[in-house]
Amino acid sequence: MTSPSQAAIAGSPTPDPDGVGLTTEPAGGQEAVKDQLVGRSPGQLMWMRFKRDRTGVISAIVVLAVFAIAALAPVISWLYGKDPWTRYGQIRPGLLNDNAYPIKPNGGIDGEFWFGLEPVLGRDVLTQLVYGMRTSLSLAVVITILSVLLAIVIGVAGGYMGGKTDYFLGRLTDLMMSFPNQLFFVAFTPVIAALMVNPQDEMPTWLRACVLIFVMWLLGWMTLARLLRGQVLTLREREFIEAAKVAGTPPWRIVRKELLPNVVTPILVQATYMLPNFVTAVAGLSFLGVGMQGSTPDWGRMFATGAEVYQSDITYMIFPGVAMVIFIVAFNLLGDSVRDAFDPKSGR
Amino acid sequence: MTTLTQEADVPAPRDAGASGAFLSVRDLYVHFDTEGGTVKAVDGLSFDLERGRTLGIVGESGSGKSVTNLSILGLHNPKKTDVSGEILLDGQELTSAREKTLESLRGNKMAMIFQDPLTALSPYYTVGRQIAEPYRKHTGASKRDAHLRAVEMLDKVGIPNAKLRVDDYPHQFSGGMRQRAMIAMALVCNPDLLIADEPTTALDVTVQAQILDLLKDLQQEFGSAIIFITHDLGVIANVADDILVMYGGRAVERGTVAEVLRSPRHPYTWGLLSSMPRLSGDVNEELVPIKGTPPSLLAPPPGCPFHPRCNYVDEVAGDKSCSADRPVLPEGRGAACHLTAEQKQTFFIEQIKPRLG
Amino acid sequence: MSEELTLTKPQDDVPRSGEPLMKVEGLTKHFPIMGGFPFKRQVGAVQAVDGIDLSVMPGESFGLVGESGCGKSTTGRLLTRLLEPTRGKISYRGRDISHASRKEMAPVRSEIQMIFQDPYSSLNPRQTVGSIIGNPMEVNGINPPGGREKRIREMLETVGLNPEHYNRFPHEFSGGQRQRIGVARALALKPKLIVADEPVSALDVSIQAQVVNLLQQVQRDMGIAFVFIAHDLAIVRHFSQRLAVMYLGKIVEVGDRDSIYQRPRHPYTHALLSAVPEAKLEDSEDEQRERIRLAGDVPSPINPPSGCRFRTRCWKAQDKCATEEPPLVQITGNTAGHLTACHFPEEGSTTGRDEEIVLDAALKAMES
Amino acid sequence: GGGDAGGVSKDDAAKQQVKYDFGDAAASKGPAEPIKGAKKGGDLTVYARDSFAHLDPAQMYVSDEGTMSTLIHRRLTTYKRDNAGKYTVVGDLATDSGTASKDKRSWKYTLKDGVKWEDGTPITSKDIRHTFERQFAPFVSEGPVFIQQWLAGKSGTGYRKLLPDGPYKGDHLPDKTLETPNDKTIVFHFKDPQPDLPYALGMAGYAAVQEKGDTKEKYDKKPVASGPYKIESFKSGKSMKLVRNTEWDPNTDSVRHQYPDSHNIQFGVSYEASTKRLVSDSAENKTAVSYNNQVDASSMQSVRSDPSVKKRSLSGYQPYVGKISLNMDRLKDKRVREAIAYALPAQSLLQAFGGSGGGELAGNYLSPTVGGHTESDPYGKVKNPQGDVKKAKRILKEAGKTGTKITFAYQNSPEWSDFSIAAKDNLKKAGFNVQLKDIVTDTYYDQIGKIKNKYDMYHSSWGADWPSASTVVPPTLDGRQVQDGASNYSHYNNPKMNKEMDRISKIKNADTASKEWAKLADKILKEDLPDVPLMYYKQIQLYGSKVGGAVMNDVLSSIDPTQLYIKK
Amino acid sequence: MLRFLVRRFLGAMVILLVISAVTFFLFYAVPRDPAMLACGKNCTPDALEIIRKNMGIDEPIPMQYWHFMVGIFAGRTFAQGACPAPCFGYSFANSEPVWDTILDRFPTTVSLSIGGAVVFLFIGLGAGMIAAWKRGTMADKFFSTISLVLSSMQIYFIGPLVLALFVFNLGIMDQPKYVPLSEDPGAWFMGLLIPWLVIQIIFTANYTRLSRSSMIEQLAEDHVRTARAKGMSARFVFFRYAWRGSLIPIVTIFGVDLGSLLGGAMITEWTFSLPGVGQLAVDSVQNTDLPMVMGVMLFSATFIILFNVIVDAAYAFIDPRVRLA
Ligand SMILES: Nc1ncnc2c1ncn2[C@@H]1O[C@H](COP(=O)(O)OP(=O)(O)OP(=O)(O)O)[C@@H](O)[C@H]1O
Ligand SMILES: Nc1ncnc2c1ncn2[C@@H]1O[C@H](COP(=O)(O)OP(=O)(O)OP(=O)(O)O)[C@@H](O)[C@H]1O
Ligand SMILES: [Mg+2]
Ligand SMILES: [Mg+2]
Repeated sequence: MTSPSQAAIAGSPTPDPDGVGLTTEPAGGQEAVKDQLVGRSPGQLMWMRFKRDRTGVISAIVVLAVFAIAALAPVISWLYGKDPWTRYGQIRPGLLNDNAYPIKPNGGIDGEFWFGLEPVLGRDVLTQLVYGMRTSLSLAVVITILSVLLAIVIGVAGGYMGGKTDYFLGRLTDLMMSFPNQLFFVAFTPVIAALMVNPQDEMPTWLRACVLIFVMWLLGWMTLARLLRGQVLTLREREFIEAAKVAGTPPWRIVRKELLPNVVTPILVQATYMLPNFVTAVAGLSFLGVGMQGSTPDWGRMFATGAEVYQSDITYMIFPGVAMVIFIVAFNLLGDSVRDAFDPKSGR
Repeated sequence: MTTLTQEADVPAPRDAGASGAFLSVRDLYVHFDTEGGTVKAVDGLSFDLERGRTLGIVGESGSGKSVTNLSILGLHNPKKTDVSGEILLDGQELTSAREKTLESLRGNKMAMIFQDPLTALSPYYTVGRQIAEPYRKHTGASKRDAHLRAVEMLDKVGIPNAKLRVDDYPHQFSGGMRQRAMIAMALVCNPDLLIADEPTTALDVTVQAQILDLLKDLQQEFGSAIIFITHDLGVIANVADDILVMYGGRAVERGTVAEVLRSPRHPYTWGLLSSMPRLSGDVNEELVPIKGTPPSLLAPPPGCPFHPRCNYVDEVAGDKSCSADRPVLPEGRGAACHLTAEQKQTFFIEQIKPRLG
Repeated sequence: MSEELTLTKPQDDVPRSGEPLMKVEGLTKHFPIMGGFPFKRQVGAVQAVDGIDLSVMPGESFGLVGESGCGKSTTGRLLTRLLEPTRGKISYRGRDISHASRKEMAPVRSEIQMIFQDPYSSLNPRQTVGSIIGNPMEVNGINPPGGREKRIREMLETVGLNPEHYNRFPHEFSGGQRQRIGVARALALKPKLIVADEPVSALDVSIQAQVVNLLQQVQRDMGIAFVFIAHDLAIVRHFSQRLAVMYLGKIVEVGDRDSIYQRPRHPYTHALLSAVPEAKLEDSEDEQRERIRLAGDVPSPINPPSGCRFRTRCWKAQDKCATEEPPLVQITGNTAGHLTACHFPEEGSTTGRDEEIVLDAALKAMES
Repeated sequence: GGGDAGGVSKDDAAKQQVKYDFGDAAASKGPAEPIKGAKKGGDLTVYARDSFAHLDPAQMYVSDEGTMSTLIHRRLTTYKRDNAGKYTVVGDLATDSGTASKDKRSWKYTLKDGVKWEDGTPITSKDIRHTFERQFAPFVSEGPVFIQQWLAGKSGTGYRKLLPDGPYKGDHLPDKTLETPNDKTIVFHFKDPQPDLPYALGMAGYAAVQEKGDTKEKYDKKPVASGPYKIESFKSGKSMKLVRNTEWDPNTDSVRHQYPDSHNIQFGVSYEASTKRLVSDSAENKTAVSYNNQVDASSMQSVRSDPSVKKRSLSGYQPYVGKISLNMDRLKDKRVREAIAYALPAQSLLQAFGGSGGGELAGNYLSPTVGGHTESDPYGKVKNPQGDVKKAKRILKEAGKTGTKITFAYQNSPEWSDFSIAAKDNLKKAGFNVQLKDIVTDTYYDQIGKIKNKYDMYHSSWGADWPSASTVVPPTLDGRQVQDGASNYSHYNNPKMNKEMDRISKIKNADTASKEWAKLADKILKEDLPDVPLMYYKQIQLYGSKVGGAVMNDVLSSIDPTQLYIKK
Repeated sequence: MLRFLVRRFLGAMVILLVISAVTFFLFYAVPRDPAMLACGKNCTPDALEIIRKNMGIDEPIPMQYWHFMVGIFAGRTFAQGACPAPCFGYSFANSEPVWDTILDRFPTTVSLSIGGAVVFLFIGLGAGMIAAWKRGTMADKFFSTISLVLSSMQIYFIGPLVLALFVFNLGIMDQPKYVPLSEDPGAWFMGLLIPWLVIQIIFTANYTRLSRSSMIEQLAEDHVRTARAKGMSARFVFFRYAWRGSLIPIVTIFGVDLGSLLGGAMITEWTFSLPGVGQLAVDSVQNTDLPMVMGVMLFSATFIILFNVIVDAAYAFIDPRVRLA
């Protein structure tokens, strides 16, 4: 006769006394909600809690802003009148000095080039950054989505089927986790790239992106898969799954209708932690020279360039660096807030 | 024990300290600040308890039983909890006591047994060590002596092979044994007050019976005052001398076991009794549930907290209204209800008693 | 269990035929324990249920009691075929469903339903009440006249909920109300048999009666047979006409309500009954109840005692108990259908005896 | 390029153009002229980007190996730089730079007295003979092949047939090819006149190998030293420690000194890193230097704008010419090649290499360090360093080849990556469909060196092995040299020009030959355009403030390690 | 315990086998001939043949793999000489024995990681515990904010910043470099100071966050409340009861971090040009140096697996409920 813990959660809806009419929300809204017959789903409740969290909202805005900037890169570039490809410094005299560094102080920041110029090639930093973020973020988003999908498949399959399947998938996960991932990326990104394209041809940007995505994806899903497996394992023991089985529900339908909706939460939380990790990992690869190449603007490669020129032109590194820190901080805060909104008990 | 005045519906204003009770709780309020608002978990509770007696507290989930007892021990997080009122233990005020004072009392003069022995014992240390710790702290005993004491206590609560089992970890114990270990831990310093918060709810009936008997026997030996919290009136009948019935953060009825079980005076107590099937009852008699659901402590019903579920609201005569006026629980034997003593008597005899068989 | 088991004293006028609705013979469930070295393999088994026989008549309520871990839920889940039996036969209306696949089960699926213990975990928090109740109908292709929604609303009304709450989510209901939703879900398929696994033990005392009453009403009105699993003996007594007492994967005693509660023969049943706390004062007019205090807990089902499984905690145990497993039979002096598995049965009475039986070491020490 | 802070002026280059004389016995006599203020002692820290892949002289060809090799390996001849910066070829192990027969087909060398291996045994003509014979062994694959080819009288890899297993299976070169009449004397007999032999013998690849200590493949890890230093430890990719070789006698060596107690080489220090360290001149960087790590392009700025750093820098031309080789097998239409030549932005390349500190715009194939260099600029690469996209576009259009797909392969170093971006930009504007193909640095030359490579254009740079155009024009433009791994990267093969080369190589007067080579090179550039010259490489080197004796050795194109000392 | 170790050992063998196979075969999938690369300018078919033979790549690829694996356990003989077990062969790029090279590089990586790890673990845990202890106060907010921002930094960003500041602008510190501890402890310390600092900035912040949140989680546990109910002081409860439980997630992450750091801290070593295993890995990948890549890959994986095992064993020490069987 233990009272289930849920009953003790403060703020959890309390039924009203007449035993038939029900209230949904604690204090305050009681009257208003009373005649509202469509209930609030856990998702809506979470959303309401999230909206109350100021840090969460602010960081969400920052994150969205970053995504918006990335998505609107062409528009920004058009408004600002520069593009990330033109070698302004090389073509126009007076911008770069004899050593191919910006003549103006602070990396050539001026009214025209707001964030300055890239040494040597003389490209515009602002548009580079904006387009670079676009590249890196889209890579990270795709990797996150793919990893999440694979993690769902593997985690849910392992957790739900159990037995041999689970054992096999569990070992597969262990195996993948034992791969030294950075080394793996560095070693195999070029290898896979070499396999994919005729050695004479330039590797198209999209293909390079695909290779990067593929390699990161290969080693990106395990944590979430483990987490989901655990979740599914406990969910599987929950009685509503048994109830569905008693009703003769086919397994596929159980997975779809009963399990998956209940793991949306951990997936969402985990994804908000995964995405910034992928951004930094992709950037790390670019830093080591196996990321995007050529004239494709890339956030991570700006660090590689920055690390070359920092002694003479530290300004160049500052913008991508600070943007990265802001982005990651905002994303982590967002992740925390999302987690708190889903699970108010976890608290801080 | 609570001093029982005969059928006194009108509270006799008394000085708390003067009652001479070992534990005296006066006008206790415990409020929690939460996201959703203030949870009024305990809302003006008073009771007394004397040495050697057992007070049973019953009430449904969320009625504030645990919160009351945690505030006696001073275990609430002071940042998020607002405790007011008076708690006198052997004449010592506890609500305003310093943390250091409380520390020296906890486990020493007052001890607690928790409901779920699995989570309440630390998985990381041996049972013996966990029992010995408070003993060393409060008596200054040496490590060896404390260890011996732990063995002695385990033996006393009926752990076979106590000498060996003292070095086991809680997970190596069965549920019943864990609860015994909890009891040993609580009693290791011979506390004057023992609070048992649903100590048997997680256990099987056969084990529950063992534990209840054990507690009774131990009380005889140690002479402690016991507060025994439970949902189960059957258990109360078994162990307690006095009963306090709580509802929605308030005490609604109190009296000795015999009084409350034989002639309950509050509609909630009636409901409890008549909704419980009995081993010896008539099987063809329908159970009579209490309608509705427990109240929200965020927005408790005004007036009598039980009124939305009460069948007798309309019977209240005069200008008193169940939904507006808060009924007072008299000192001693009594119930917090607007019904008159006669009404209660009549309703109980005519409507309730027959069902109880 | 054998045919001789019939209800001695039909309590109510539920129509019943001579054929049992569900019949179980030698039902066994062993959960494998994996381990070993260096490769994992089966090294043992949890003998959760070990060869039980029982039958459930149409419309009757059959109780199943026992201590925690004795295999009640496992039995329940075997009956609903959530688990596949290791051995033994389960037949439903004469059809062997012991190893039926999901597809083969399809026709009887809707007739055997289950109500669960935990009202919080038995409802999918992400589905509305409507879909929780409607899903089983959808899966089983049940299209009642007037549409599913109408049926669902009816069901909600039947279990005492507001039909308007069709679109609400479970977390918006209290425990008792959730349990009602669970009942509605089971009822929506118009089942013939409901296995209720401790349907009220997670509920508050004041709410328990609401649900018990609801179930009782449903049972009577719809003529649904119940297998009612509980460890609260008083509730079982209230609810079931017939019951079985389980101990460590075996049925030790089965019989109708009066036989078991008034004239139990198995020492374990005695111990169980004597342990139930009663909200009645001892010095009441009733005769003194006996007091038996067993020692320790139920032994591990991985390694159950030989012979009679209760012998390790039994005050009457002798050598024979260790070697010979007592069969479940009708002992002389018992009414028909009252079967007991004991070599040295007790006299049939629950009133106090001359000497209390206290096996618990600590209690003994303190009281002597 | 604008303000020229640390760059080398044309005058320096002119100085370098002076033909290196062959020194006589007096010039070859040790000890070397002491350096003013130099003292013995101290440990020198040396930064190097690349680890030495080989320590076996026979496998040495890369310039940084060559630099280090002067400390440990001695050869028959070597280059001596006097304090005025004039270079002479002198005898190293040999008493002089060699005595040739009239027809320059036979060369005779005599070993100095007192030259010893690190184990104290004397160096004999047997060792020298062994040194050359083992060059034919199959495991020797990296070093220079001039002398082997001369001895065999064959070009390409045909020389290996002369002694297929090297000396290891008992076969030896016949006396009519290589003769060792006594312990001190060695005579080379060639099929053709070889006036350049003393230069060739000065290469690291022909340094002496001890016959007794020859462990074949393993010699590459543990060679026997003959120079002033010997190897104490060598950890590939990580570090190398050179300590004094006590058996080396300064009186036998007219070039080398032995001032520091040790040279501690740290590998894996990138140009950026070594530059940053040396610029900082903190603690141990004060006594640090790098033989070959030059100031990286991105640090050019900070080095050249800081006088205190500039003071510790040396600069000079490198013998290399950076050019874009056009694959003649694939780009058969000269107009297409012309369009490319006009379109390429030489300025971008210069900037990628750090501006005027890193190089100088090139108009033709011969660098200012090579005899016969002229200022010709047929495709306006100097006059119009941004590239003439309009003209290129027009030419391409006239040829009807607008939209031609061309693959540009480049080494994925920062500099070439940067240039590739600019080049692609211009070429695209000119109407090409450009495919960029990056190739990892280490395998770059192997990849483009394949005849069957599928790239249309790729950069290549070639430096003279000695300051004669004869080591530039034939290796890179002789069509008969086209084979896998050969340096005629554009696969240019014009029989008319091949014949010209044969003619000029027979000219015995070096000055005349230089002029002829230059004329021929310009002619090829104008008429056939197999490569587009873009840049003459220059470099800046830094050294710590406590390092003395730092001079740029133009032959090694690095700081001369034998002259360094630690200031007290 | 022994059983646990043996079982884990077998598991690790299988994992390493798979990793080696994947690495090996993927590598050969690339149309790049290491012999061609090594053969150099004066290459002839004969020479190529010899090089192939020397490299051991004249056999069919599965055979090569087989010999490679056998070599690890039984040793092999190459043209360069005998190679006792564990033999990973000789580098294609410079003919050095792979195993010796790795061992030679390893002290750098060990110094870098252990030195960093010790400090970030202790400072991180300390700061996290202080924050948890003072939860909700200014100190907590301060620590939390700082650690959030710092943990969002990347080595490739602050590495150069720190260098620019301390080495080039202020000139108060030396360029990072590795001097063996045995040679000159002072130089060893000074040389690694900046890399440690940078690793620590990032990791410490992470551990602060982790230890804070797991402490807070533990403090809400029932058994912690029991301990308080026994009258144990808040400090005692905090440091004994809550702390013990909070170790589990920390040990888990620490194992992962240390395992991968020891297997080669690539970006860090790259940023500071320290010749450790990580840099060796990057180099050998660029050089198409298969034996070296194989060696480093297996070496790193071994560390990751080893630390997994250590973490699991540590669980058993921390939590008696976890038994190793
Ligand atoms: N720390 C807390 N913060 C907010 N609300 C709390 C807290 N502790 C308890 N409550 C609320 O106070 C009320 C009383 O809780 P309490 O634990 O005393 O009930 P109880 O009578 O012991 O119930 P049960 O029988 O379920 O143990 C509940 O509504 C609970 O949600
Ligand atoms: N899936 C399973 N795998 C292994 N063992 C199991 C499994 N399910 C149940 N058991 C074991 O089988 C035995 C019987 O369990 P069961 O749940 O049937 O007991 P119960 O009588 O319902 O107990 P309770 O009253 O606690 O619900 C227990 O020892 C349990 O640990
Ligand atoms: Mg409670
Ligand atoms: Mg159960």
